[in-house]
Amino acid sequence: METVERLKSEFSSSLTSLPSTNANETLLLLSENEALKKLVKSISTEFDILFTLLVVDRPPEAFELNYVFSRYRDSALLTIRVNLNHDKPVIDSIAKILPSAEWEEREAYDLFGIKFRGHPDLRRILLQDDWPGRPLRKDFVVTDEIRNWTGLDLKF
Amino acid sequence: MKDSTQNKITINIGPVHPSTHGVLRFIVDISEDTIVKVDPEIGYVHRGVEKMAEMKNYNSFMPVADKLDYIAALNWEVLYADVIEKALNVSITPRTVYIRTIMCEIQRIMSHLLFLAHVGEDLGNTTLFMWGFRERELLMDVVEEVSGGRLAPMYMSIGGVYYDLTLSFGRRLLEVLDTIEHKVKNEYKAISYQNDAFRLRTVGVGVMSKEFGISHGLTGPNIRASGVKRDLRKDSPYLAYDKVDFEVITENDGDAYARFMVRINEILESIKILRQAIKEIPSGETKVKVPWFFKIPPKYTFVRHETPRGEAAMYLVTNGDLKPYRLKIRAPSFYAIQAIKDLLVGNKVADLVTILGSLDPVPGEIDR
Amino acid sequence: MIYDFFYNWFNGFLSPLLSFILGWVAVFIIGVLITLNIPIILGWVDRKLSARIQSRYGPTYNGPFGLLQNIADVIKLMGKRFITNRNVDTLVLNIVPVALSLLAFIMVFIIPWGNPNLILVSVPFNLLFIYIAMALSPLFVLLAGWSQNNKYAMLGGFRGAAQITTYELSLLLIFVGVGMLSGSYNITTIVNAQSHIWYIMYLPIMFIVFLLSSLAITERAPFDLPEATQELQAGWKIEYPGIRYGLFFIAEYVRLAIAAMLLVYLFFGGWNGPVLPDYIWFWAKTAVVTFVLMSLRWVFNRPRMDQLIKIGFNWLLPLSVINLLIVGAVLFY
Amino acid sequence: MINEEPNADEFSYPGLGEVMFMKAENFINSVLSWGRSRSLWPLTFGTKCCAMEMIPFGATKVDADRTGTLFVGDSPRQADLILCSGTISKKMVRRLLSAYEQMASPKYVIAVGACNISGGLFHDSYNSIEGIDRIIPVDVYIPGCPPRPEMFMDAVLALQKLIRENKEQGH
Repeated sequence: METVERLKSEFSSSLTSLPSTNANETLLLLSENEALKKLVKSISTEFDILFTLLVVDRPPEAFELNYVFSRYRDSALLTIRVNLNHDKPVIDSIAKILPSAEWEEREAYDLFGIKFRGHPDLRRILLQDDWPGRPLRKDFVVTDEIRNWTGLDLKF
Repeated sequence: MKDSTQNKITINIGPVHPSTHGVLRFIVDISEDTIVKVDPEIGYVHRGVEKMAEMKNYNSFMPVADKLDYIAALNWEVLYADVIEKALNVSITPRTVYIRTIMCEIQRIMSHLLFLAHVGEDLGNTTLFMWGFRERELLMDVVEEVSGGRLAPMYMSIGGVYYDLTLSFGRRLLEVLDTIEHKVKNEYKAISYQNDAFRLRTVGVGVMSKEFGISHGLTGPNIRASGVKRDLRKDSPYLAYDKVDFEVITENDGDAYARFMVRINEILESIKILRQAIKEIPSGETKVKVPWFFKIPPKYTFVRHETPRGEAAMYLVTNGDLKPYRLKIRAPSFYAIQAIKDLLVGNKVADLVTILGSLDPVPGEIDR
Repeated sequence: MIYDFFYNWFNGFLSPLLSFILGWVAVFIIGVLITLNIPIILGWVDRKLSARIQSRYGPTYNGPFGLLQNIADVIKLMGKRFITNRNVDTLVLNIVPVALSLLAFIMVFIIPWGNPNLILVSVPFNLLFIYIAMALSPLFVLLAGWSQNNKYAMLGGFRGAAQITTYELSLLLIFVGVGMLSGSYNITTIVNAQSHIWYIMYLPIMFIVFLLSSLAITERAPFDLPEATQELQAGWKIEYPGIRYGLFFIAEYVRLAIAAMLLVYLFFGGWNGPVLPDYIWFWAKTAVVTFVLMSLRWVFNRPRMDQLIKIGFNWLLPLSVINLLIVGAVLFY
Repeated sequence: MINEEPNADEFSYPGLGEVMFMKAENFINSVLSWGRSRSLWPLTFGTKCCAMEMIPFGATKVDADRTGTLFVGDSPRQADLILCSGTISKKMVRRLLSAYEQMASPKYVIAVGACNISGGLFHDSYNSIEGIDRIIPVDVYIPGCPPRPEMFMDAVLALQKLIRENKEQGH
């Protein structure tokens, strides 16, 4: 695809192509996290929708963020993969560029604890504010204590 | 001019409210009956489905996938089965392909009928509500005849379907489709889309431009109502959609009425697909042997389908174990509710229910 | 007049003062019985009718054809615990349902029931009294909305007051038009004036206006915006549990019945009609009108608040004025 | 003597007035429980799949209105019965509790569906409550995942029977 060629020439040092197992998908690994915002800005004219944001927790090395972009013209997919430091998962927010990313990033913050710099409204989205822990992390084990916790102070 | 924020009232709608289509919550700031700010809050039926997928083996997750979107359960079953089959490199038999297509389309009609019913209820027209459910029951019976279940049928298995179609299925389905086509074209017309009181409430309400819909990631009937000709069944055909003849329904206005009309016409289009599929269904096996416990080698598998609410996708990450390493579920309603906070501003507070209903969200798949 | 009948009957064997008191007591008891029975009967009809339109059965388990259903509802509502929120104006909160059903009671008192003699207490200008009883209700709706300390209730109260006030204006103009034609504000005179030609021939537009206005004033769907379930839960009734909630049904259904009867009296010639006796004519007409008023609820969805007010002020009010002017001009020449 | 006379200090036969009072009380109680049982207005606390079967329960085919179960759809204040269905998540618990507390006594609870009774399919989830009877008292349980609309009817009739026989006083 010409977009991929253009991106590769633009971000030559930090962008590498990976083989993808899915049809129509182009998989690119971005090694320089700071360049994400610029990259998204440059592809947002071509790929107009952030289809989904897949976060994979791979302890102890990294959080693997897969930004899956799609477009309405055809069924082409473009996946940008970014690896984050597991101890300090911080990355730039792209919610200002693509409004559809806003809640996906809030969800990643809620369930994984990944912080997005410059996000307009970074709060928990699915769980309540006093919920203990980040449930989708691999080190989070569903114990009886968690299952019995109601967040209420009930006395019978 | 007076500052409009001075006489601002904050009202809380939901999570238990008759018109929120489940348990959504909106914290709405209104000023003189006009909405100035909306803060949707979701997560009231968050069950941690993605974590549960990591705790169960592949087959045991099927009933959970069934209950993600309880209005279009069969579509999600097909999607999940498809993801696992893609990852396993299992190809299903031609008869299964057709059975799944038929089931997906039946579910689409059921889902859209429920949508019509709910819009009727939101606008205070209880009769449309009851009628929508009356016609939905007919299809429920057909599904029940094949699968034994009504709402959450658990009909798809990995590698096929659990039971073959019954002998009377085709005849019975065609009868039901005739009834529904007649009712949608006549009775529903009188009470909803040709009714002046109905048009008064929906035409020009919640207008969503093409650009707005695209940038907010809306898919399915919601974006088709804004004039974007985008349907995964046509664009990247899966199942038997490349073998049947149908059209992608679009409307240009992008208001609540257009979204309603897209669904009405999609019901008729689905009836067309079903009639063809019933005629062309091949005979043969309905199952491919897949063991109950199996391992999938490390890979990323991405599959997306067109559910009644839009483009749903599952991203499966495996690591050679009996369980998925990570399963990401992309729910189309999630994006619709995300868009609503910009869409509602400037509308009247009474239009909140109209716009929300016309986007057809399901909390089950939003919260997962 | 039923009061006169009782007075004369008691006066036959009792002193005038005692028969005066007993006459009023008897009339009062009859009025209360009628007021309480209207919601029970009309509520049953409403539920059955809605069920048949929606291809259901409606109540069947309680009594024959579910006739005892609403009695069960009333018993249940009376047996509920009397709870009141903190931070509400308790006095106002409790006065409103009583006051609204009292207004309904007054209307029952002064309207003729299908015959000029079948009237509990005859009042010279009973049409105007009925108008006043209807016109007072937005005050109580507003009070109810304000007293509950609830935002839904307050919005519902504002909506209710605005809606009823808007449509009362057209209603008043209709009454004036009818009064001009017949030369009286007494329902008996109005009906007798229609013995040759019904007023719907003179006031066709006003009939439509009255139909819509009466729906709006009775706050029934499609004009049930103050209590729109899907928007405001129960609107200004939201914090009323138990029998206080039941009292609102009295107000609602009595006003519906009065509206249907007024439609018959003002536009369809009341008890006038050939061959058959007058009470058959009257009740047949009332049944048809009630049926129409009720079934409108199940066919149309509700408009928005601004649209409702717009309909009232931009269409119904000017149309009423035009019709009134035409009538005035015709009568003048 | 085998049958000893009861001591007058400890026991006395009720007087006529007392008997009349007790009879009247019984009569009023039976009328009240008849009314209560035949007019159960539910608060539809539906969160998930079961809610989608709760609506057909009120719609054309099963028609809850036959038994007087009128879906007024109003606020909890006017409801007598919570039809609590679906998974109750940890975020939802306090809403359930406050909805329950807003209802006027006597009030009844029907727990609908496996998730609601015991956690069901989602019992090992980190965010669901394993049974609402940990939070509020439940009168009738409807099993199933999801239950059929006819089962809702059965449950309402069972609750009506319990109320009429004074086995269930409400809360």
